[in-house]
Amino acid sequence: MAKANLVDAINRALAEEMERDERVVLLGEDIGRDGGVFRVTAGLLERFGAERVVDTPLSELGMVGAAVGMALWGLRPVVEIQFMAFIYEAIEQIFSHAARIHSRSRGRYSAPIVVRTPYGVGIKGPELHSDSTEAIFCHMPGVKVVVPSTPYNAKGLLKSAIRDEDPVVFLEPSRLYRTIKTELPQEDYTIPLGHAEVVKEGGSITAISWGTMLHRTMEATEGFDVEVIDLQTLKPFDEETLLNSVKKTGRTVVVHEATGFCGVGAELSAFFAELAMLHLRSPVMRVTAPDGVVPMAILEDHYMPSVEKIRRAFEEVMNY
Amino acid sequence: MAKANLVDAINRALAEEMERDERVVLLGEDIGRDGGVFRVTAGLLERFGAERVVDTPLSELGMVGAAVGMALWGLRPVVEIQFMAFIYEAIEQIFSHAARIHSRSRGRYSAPIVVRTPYGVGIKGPELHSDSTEAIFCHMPGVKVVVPSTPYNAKGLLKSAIRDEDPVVFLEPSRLYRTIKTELPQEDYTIPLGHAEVVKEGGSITAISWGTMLHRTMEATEGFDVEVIDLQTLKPFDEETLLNSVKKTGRTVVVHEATGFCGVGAELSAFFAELAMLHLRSPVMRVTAPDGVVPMAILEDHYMPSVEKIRRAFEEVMNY
Amino acid sequence: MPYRVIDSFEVRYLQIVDEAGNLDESLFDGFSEWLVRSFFERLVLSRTFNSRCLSLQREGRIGTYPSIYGQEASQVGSALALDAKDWVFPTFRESGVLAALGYPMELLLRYWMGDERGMKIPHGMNIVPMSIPVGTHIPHATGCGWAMRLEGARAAALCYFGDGGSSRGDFHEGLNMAGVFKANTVFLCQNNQWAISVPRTRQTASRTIAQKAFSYGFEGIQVDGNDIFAVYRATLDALNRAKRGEGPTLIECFTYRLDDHTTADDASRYRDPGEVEEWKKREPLLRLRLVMQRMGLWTEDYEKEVVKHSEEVVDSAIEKAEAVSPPEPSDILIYTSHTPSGRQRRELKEL
Amino acid sequence: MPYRVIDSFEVRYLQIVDEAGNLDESLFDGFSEWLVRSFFERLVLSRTFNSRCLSLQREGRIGTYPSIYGQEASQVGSALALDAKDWVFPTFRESGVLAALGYPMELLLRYWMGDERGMKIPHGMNIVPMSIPVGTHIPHATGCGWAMRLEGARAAALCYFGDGGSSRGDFHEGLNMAGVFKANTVFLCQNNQWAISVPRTRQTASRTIAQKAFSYGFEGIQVDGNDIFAVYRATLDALNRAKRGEGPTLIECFTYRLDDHTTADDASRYRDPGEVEEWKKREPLLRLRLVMQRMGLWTEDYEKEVVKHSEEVVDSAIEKAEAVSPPEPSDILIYTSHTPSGRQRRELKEL
Ligand SMILES: Cc1ncc(C[n+]2csc(CCOP(=O)(O)OP(=O)(O)O)c2C)c(N)n1
Ligand SMILES: Cc1ncc(C[n+]2csc(CCOP(=O)(O)OP(=O)(O)O)c2C)c(N)n1
Ligand SMILES: [Mg+2]
Ligand SMILES: [Mg+2]
Repeated sequence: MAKANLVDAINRALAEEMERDERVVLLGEDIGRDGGVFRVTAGLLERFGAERVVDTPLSELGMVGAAVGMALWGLRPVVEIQFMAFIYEAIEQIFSHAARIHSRSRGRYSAPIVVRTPYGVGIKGPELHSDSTEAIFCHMPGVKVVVPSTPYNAKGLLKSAIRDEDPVVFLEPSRLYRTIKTELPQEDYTIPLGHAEVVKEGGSITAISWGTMLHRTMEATEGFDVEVIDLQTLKPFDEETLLNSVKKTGRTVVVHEATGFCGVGAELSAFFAELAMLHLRSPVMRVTAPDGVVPMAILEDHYMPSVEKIRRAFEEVMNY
Repeated sequence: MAKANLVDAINRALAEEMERDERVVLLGEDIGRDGGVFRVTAGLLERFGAERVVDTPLSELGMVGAAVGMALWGLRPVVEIQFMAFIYEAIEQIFSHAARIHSRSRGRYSAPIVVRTPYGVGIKGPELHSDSTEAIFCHMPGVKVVVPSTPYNAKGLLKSAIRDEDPVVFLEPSRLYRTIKTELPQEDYTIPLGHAEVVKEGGSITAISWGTMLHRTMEATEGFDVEVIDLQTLKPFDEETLLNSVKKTGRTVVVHEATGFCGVGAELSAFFAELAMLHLRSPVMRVTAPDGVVPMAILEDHYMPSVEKIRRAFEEVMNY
Repeated sequence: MPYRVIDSFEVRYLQIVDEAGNLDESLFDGFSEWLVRSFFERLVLSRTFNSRCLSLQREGRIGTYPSIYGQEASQVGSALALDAKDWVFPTFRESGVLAALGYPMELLLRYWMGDERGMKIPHGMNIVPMSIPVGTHIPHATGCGWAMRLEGARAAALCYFGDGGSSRGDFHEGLNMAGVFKANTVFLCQNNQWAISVPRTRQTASRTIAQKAFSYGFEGIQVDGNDIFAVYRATLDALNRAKRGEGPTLIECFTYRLDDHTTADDASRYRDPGEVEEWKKREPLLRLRLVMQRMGLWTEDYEKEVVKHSEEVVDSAIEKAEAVSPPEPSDILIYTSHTPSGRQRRELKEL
Repeated sequence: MPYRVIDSFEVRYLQIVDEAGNLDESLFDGFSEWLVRSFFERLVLSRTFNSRCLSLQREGRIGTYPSIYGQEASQVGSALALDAKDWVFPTFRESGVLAALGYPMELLLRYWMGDERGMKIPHGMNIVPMSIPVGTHIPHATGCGWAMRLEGARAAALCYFGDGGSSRGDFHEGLNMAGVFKANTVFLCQNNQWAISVPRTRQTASRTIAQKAFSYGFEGIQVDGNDIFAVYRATLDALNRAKRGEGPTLIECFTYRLDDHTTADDASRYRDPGEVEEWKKREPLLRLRLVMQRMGLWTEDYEKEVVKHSEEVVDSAIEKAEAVSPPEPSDILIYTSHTPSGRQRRELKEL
């Protein structure tokens, strides 16, 4: 089996879904002739034509809004937002429309759209190219939020996202696009949304992470008996897998790249408090970015949680 | 001392600040001749003129964006968004600009704007007139979030918000606009941002709430020995007051109107886990709306946390 | 003048029947007796529905309600230009459109009672739940009309919004993309001169809304929105052009909101009653009646009968709507996503 | 034609010096020798800065950088029309504006190295940090120009953006509000024909960007953006009108991006090299040189000297920029709010 990077994996997921289902169309800035600023859609215009791989005007609100309209008509649009911070203009379309149309119409309509966007620090991009605000999408009822961490799971998760009847925000860790490779089966496999993956078994600490940070978390485990869980779907997350692990380990560390305050780590902490309090031998610790504006390139390494910081959290929960 | 309702209190805070500081200007839809859809700005146009009390086009993004530009020039704009869900179009202006300009310019510029908006369920309004998504603003570094619960604190908090050098999202509980009255001193008092208020002392449970839910929480306390804290400023919150209370009671219930998943209650729960674990005798319980789209009038009472639900949480933490 | 002129544009206006009932004979064709009667009957029906809603609201039997009084020609005239395959994107102020299209009135009433089931659009009707955040549905109509074009459907999307809606970014991005992709979309702005208390002149400094189409490379026209013939003709032409693949059109229906913004509003706080009186003289039923008289289609008895029938229809809808049992609290969670999450399942038990 | 014409608009175009260096004598006044030399010297300076940045990026000494090559006339010509009291709202592609305004180049370089301190604008300069999210700063310029008008300041705000930026909701809401409130704002769109790989014709179906001003009730003009004289004149006129309280103007500078979008881009993937070659013949320095020759202001030696001086200025800025010690990690938190919260104080210890 050939190895592939994250860009290839996403590209193949898109191509296979477009092949499988004529209703899948791609909208985005520079995704056509240019093949996307990260080259994620390279070759798709040539293969599927300009009617299904559409270079749009510079119009994030318009793209997501049009995608909702296309979905109402029966298409299954996948929108690429060039960088996560540029999704903000389209938030109303996601929150007030995509997320609600199924409920508002009591099931008559849905908005099965996927909004893909690279997120996170680590590519030395300009300002506003490194945001990681998954939590705000998680907070909105009706939206699903997915973050792959490897080429393998990216392909399987994206396919599920495209087939899902609900709107999905699909966040691609930009730092991982070309830095890791995994085996990538040619078959049509999917990874169900709402399913977390135990990527390393362990007995003393449950470490939960996703995307880029999952790899840092793995790095940090040396010398600790850590069970590492790749959350994959942040909303709705896989409660069972989490609870089973915590019942075993009694200690939890959540690692994410976003700032901590009201981040997804807070939800995980509250969840464990409510549903697994008696199993907890130490507080759920969060390792996150600080409560500061995401810095530019020179300081970005200081913003991202470091391996040492994760190890300190492991030590802390072990010595509690 | 005369009693006043929330509408009057906010109106007076605005008037006093406009009197005190010429730089304060108000922007909003229907805030001038109409005096605001909730009549919060009634009389201000007549008093301060159309250049300082400005009826704008239907343009939430434009209003907040223009406010940022006015603030750069040296004014102190206060923007009214008619209902909280209509702020979503302006989120990029708040997140990518107002919240960051001080950091991006390393202190040269700031955006001392206030964005006021009614939030919450309970006025039997049409769809999208009842959102309560304070958590997403709390998540963004650089933004302050304030929610008054009484006419008295509304006046003091809004004055502080207007004088603050950072952007503030000021959320007014629409259900309380005319339903409660408190004494309202004529003097120029302020309540500092970042300060929580112990509104009822107690020894067994710390109940934390804000806005509309604070009153339900108070109602629910009968028969329990509850210390009720009005959080007032959600970001940054008053850590000291919270920790002091929990050290005394060992039990915490957070009550808010927003949906629970990734809500502010999650942050409070995580905060207590991290900083007060050893004092906790029971899990921090959250009483919140469910993870569903805010319903229309007929079902809205089922969506809001009820007094019984709060009491059940009190019982639960007591019996843990 | 040192500058060279490189392009020029004209803003056009269409009126077929004026306030006095005079009609432009050259334009007055294609209106069969059947169609003209339909205009009348649907107009009366929507007006009846509307005035009943205002009463129901006063009696506390429905919630806040936005009146369409004065705008019926814009609504009914445009709605009747639609085919069954076309899609409709209304705002909250489109009772007249829905009534004209035969939307079940008991559902519409349920909606205004505060029941989402009122927007569970019956199958076979391509109507999207009314948009509450102003202007935000405009890009949906673009996407829908674009999808129609991509799939070669002989259908179009008709999007309603107000003068206020034209100020929103959604309008701009939606119309711009529709222009670029030649979406099968017709954008119909009911310029009723007011956005709550904000007059049209303060909404935008452009003289017309119609001319905003020039920014997007397609046609914009202003139509007398109280002339049901002109509205019908302009809408039909635009829908047909869209269906032929000739791209979108922006239609500005120049009309007037004769009532308060909604039942929660008091327009006397900001609006000159004299202005309202002037516009009352131009309300759409007056001139429709005159034309029908001339065509020999109108008698007092006929009108009485139409009114009576409309009242019966509306009354029976009210009865039906009020007999419906309230929705289940669990609906809040059941419809949020297609399958409930673990958390939602726990929450379902508590509802 | 059944429709009545109720208004009409013309799109105007300004060029003072054409590609061949021919100038319109009637328009060529008010350009003192001093000013023309300034045009040349700032243009060369910004071009020098730009090409040095491209090299620095290749050497890994700065991060991703957006070239201004080809757009220098639009940038320098407009910048030189500004007064000290005016405010400037640039995007990421405005090195030429900043260079022309005397923005400390070592700061600009620090910024492109990835250091926020590079956008700590020196006091006395009314420049706002460049906007990265396209178009989002447009409403800020509206607000600033509006505040100027409210306070009776004889100043204006000049807002730069690209053809891509014109598609955003911010553009629409910003310009619409500026029109309504007659803000002292000039909106300057550098239509460089491309938004990364998206050509102008796909950005919007309107023939010009200039005509979009008609939507907002003010003037829009298209200017030859490679003619520094036309750009200067149009900008100065617009700024003066704004300062006189006559409201905003939209200027479309018709120009071309001769380089890749940024150093991270490869335009050969999507753009015909022949097109670039055609536009190279129209690049702004060529015709400025011809005019100066005719005025007796240009010699080879003069140009050599200007180039040499510019290189020295830029090189010394690079030296200074590279000598600066890196920012403190604590800056991340210190500048986020005016006073750190309890949480931030704890986090400061960990940074
Ligand atoms: C985005 C948004 N902002 C504000 C409101 C509150 N609001 C409801 S209707 C209205 C005025 C709408 O004016 P217009 O678009 O002209 O439509 P009309 O009411 O005249 O039919 C406003 C401000 C809203 N519903 N949505
Ligand atoms: C809101 C937003 N969307 C996408 C991007 C990514 N991006 C950066 S520049 C650019 C094209 C901008 O085109 P234009 O406005 O014409 O300016 P130019 O680059 O040609 O100067 C894009 C899509 C961005 N920075 N901001
Ligand atoms: Mg209106
Ligand atoms: Mg461009």
